[in-house]
Amino acid sequence: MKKILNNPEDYVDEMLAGLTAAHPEYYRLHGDSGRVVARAKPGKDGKVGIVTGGGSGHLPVFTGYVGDGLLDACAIGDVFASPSAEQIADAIRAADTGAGVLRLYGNYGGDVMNFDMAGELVEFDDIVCSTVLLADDVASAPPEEREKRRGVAGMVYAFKIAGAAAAEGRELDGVTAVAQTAADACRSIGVALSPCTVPQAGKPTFEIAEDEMEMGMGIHGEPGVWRGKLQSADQIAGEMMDRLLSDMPITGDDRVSVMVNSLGATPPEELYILYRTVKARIEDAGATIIMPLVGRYATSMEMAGVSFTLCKLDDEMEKLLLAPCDCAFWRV
Amino acid sequence: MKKILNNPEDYVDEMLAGLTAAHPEYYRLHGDSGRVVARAKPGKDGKVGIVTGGGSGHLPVFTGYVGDGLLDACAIGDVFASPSAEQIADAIRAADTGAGVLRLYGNYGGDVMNFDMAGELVEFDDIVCSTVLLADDVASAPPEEREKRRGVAGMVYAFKIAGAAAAEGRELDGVTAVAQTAADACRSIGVALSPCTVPQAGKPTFEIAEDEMEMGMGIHGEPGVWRGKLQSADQIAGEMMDRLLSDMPITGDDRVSVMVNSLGATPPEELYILYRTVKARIEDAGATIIMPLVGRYATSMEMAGVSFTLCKLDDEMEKLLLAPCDCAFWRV
Amino acid sequence: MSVTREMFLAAIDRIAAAVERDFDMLNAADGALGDGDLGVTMTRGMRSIHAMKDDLPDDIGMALFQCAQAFTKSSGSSYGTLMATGLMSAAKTLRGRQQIDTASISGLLAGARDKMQERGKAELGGKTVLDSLDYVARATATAEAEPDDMVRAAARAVDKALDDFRDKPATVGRARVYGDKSIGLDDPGMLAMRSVVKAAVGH
Amino acid sequence: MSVTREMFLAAIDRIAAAVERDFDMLNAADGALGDGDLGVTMTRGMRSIHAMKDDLPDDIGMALFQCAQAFTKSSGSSYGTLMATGLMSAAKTLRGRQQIDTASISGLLAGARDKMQERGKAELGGKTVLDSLDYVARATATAEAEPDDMVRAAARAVDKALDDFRDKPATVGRARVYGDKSIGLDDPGMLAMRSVVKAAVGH
Ligand SMILES: Nc1ncnc2c1ncn2[C@@H]1O[C@H](COP(=O)(O)OP(=O)(O)O)[C@@H](O)[C@H]1O
Ligand SMILES: Nc1ncnc2c1ncn2[C@@H]1O[C@H](COP(=O)(O)OP(=O)(O)O)[C@@H](O)[C@H]1O
Ligand SMILES: [Mg+2]
Ligand SMILES: [Mg+2]
Ligand SMILES: [Mg+2]
Ligand SMILES: [Mg+2]
Repeated sequence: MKKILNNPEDYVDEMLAGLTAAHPEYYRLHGDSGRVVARAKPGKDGKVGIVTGGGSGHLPVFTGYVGDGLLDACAIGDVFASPSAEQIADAIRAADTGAGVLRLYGNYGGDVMNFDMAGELVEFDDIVCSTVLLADDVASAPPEEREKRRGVAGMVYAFKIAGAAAAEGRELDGVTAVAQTAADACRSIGVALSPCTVPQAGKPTFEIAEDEMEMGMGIHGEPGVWRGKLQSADQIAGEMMDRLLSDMPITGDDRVSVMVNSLGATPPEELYILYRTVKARIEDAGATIIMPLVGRYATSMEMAGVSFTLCKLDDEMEKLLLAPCDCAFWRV
Repeated sequence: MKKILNNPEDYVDEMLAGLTAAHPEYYRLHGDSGRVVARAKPGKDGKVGIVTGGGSGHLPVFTGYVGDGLLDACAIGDVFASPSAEQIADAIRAADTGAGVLRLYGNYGGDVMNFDMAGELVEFDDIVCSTVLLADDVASAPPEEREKRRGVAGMVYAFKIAGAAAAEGRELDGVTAVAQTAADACRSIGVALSPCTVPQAGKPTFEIAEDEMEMGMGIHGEPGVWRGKLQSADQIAGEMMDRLLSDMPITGDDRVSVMVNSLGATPPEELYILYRTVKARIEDAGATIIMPLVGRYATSMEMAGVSFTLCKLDDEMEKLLLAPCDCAFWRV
Repeated sequence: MSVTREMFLAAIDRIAAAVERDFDMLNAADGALGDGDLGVTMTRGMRSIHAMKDDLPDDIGMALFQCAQAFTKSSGSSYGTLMATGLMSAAKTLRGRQQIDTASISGLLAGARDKMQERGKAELGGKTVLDSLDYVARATATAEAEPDDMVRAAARAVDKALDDFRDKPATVGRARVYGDKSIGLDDPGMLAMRSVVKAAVGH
Repeated sequence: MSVTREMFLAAIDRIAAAVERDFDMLNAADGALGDGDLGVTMTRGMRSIHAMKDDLPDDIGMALFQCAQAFTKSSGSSYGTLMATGLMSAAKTLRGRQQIDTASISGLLAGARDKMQERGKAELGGKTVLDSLDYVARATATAEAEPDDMVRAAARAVDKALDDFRDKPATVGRARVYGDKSIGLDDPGMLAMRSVVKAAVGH
């Protein structure tokens, strides 16, 4: 795939310059690292702060979800690389209004180290931090090693639900608890059709034949569960739902939200073709679908492929999921 | 590019099935052709109806913009092919509440014939129709042949402005007049990096080398003004702005909206990199930017590339552009 | 001499068979200068006409009107809409008749040509189906009202139209963007009209 | 015997030079099992340390603390964060000192190893930089407090760590997903630690 860019070194900084220039009502750069985005209108004093971060190249994740009823600040690194501990610490400082800050992010080794270290750095600022990790990718480790799983699109549900809880004025413990509940309620799986190119690397993240797909591949091209001939939409959706439902069965009383997410290049037309099967499978189980999300919520630049995320809701999460939120990429 | 689909013959029908299943609060299928989408909550009696239509494969265009403060109904054909006159007639019938219907669509020969014939068909239903054609692609014909230009992303501005005027309760003449003003105020240009595949054709719409781009190419792969080596983001944005501004100069008093639109595969990261130059060029002219639109507003499935659209606003259009609207793909 | 219902229905059979036979040829010709669906458009339209053949009313005007609808219903492609427009024009003139006076055929074709020209807002001489129709209308006008002469004249006319325009550039429809690249290539719509006319006259 | 400020600053020069020299090698090694940025991480960190070299405080603990910050500021990659963590641990112990007693070096390395292990939540024996540090800490512990012995011991240790783990699979970090494909490949972090240690001891 071809990319429209200038100097690859400037990809992230120029992207952030354009993002903040296009949406000054939502986003502002904070601090001097140039890699911390905070809400243009900060949450009011006493509101628990929510911070995320990770590599660039996943818009709307991470930066895009900074907004009302969502996140307060975000630190982002180079494409697919963790931000530095100092940058994360700046994001935490930007998000803190005195009520403490939840660190809500995906389970990647480098990110975990830096968020932990950032927490130690802001101890000197007397900021209390909590942590909730997303580990929703069922293809990245078996159920018995759930804590090793990577965090993918499920984080969007966690952002939304935790963000609504913080906006309601809950305290850090309460926001953290419901964020953890949401993280635990999400299961995701992805399928990749074609790679993307990390600007600084200049070459595709992986190679795959013109007639092949890879089931369970990670959003950075991490190897999946099998690679083979490209199947039909109904077959692909069927297997993805099988894998999600065997990891987290649903029954007649369940209320679930489901995300059918494009990794980037795959158009909405194809997401809707897939959604037919997703809806049928959930309703066959007798469960009720709440606010299905079909679109581009967590991407890998121009990668072709899709991910499904199931989020099993309780009454509290459902209320928070349906609560208003507002950022440049998503409004409820 | 690879596609996720079942039988190519079913691509459009399955897409519409998924779309209406995912967003029943916005969209419903009307009539028995299966290719007419109408608002789930029709406009109230006496509201002027607005109908569009064209080929599939451009989501959110056309179907996606059926909604509150936007369109009332839409007829869509196979991918990149006009809907039939009968289907358009059905859409007009669905949109009519007695106050007449504006046909607002892009300037393509097949579409024009069918919208004209549909108008004759609904004369038997005593429905009064007016027509406004989008012809905003500056690369598709010189200024002296403006009426021959193709309609592209500029139609999103026309949908929004005409939709707001109809929602205000204006009569058919008034809605038609402001829609025409909006259509005349838009200039667009596109650049293509890689093609898309029409499911039923099964092969890419055009061929282009791994290091090439084509300036001015149409959204269906219509030949552009030049093809050459892929340039830098700043060069590409600069030339696109040159071409738009030479066709429609702007000055210090002007208030313009600008759309930086991905044709599909090109990620938002790259749109924001481009937006830096777009904003600089407009502000260098001393003009003011109103509600910049950066994202995927009018696409060609998995095609890689971008289009810019300039819409020069008067007070009335600005008010209508900023008025509320609501559909599954866009909310103001 | 006149065309009876039986002759009309037989012509439908022949045209339907001809477009099935030419399905790939028409798609390929349209693929070279457009979106490659002309074979699909013609077979879809003729299949639905063929399917309702026996239920077509005796009023040949009404029958042609239903044939026109078959095209507007089955396709949004330009050629389907143009066919429908032409059929509609003949339908209006023949409303109430049970058969078609052969002497009126040239005028019916000219009328169809004119309505299709309005519909498509294109000039004659633009290398389109309009030129094929124009040639046939003129040829059948000058030919004696002798069926056999008309048959030969019509068949010659569609071929001559293709020969005369082959080396001109396309100026209309999707083919227009190909400009000079279209020189030497037959216009798909003219090819489709050749299939229709030759099958209609049983040539 | 002890490491003076001058010796410390000289070591910075040597390490900075070594990582520039090994820039491509480290990127390539990390490219094979990760995201290919390890050379970038090391040069970025060492360049900014080298740039502030002359302004480093006499308090060697404070100096090491600033070196740690140079890594946290310049990179978010795991290795930079681990380096910072290790330097921070040594910085705490040495706070207030003007020089480093060579006899304490093994303990400082062991302390760094343990803090880095907490940071990375990885086990020893996982084929990571931790194992290199572990080898060096043990080797320098048993070596007499004779500088030359320690130099040789440290240099041998980083090589031995690479040899002992080369044919084990990676279990930690990005390399983990390569599983058995990583057998036979050196862990990039262990290679980086070899560059650092050998340059530090001037071997
Ligand atoms: N505006 C027009 N006026 C007259 N004939 C036209 C016009 N547009 C197309 N045609 C004829 O129709 C043919 C193409 O038909 P078709 O394949 O159905 O078009 P499309 O698929 O592009 O809608 C052309 O070869 C030409 O003969
Ligand atoms: N959790 C961990 N614990 C210990 N060492 C680690 C850990 N993660 C990575 N490493 C070391 O860091 C090296 C990779 O560093 P680096 O390239 O900076 O990682 P990344 O770019 O993936 O963040 C590995 O070769 C390994 O030696
Ligand atoms: Mg065609
Ligand atoms: Mg067509
Ligand atoms: Mg690395
Ligand atoms: Mg890295």
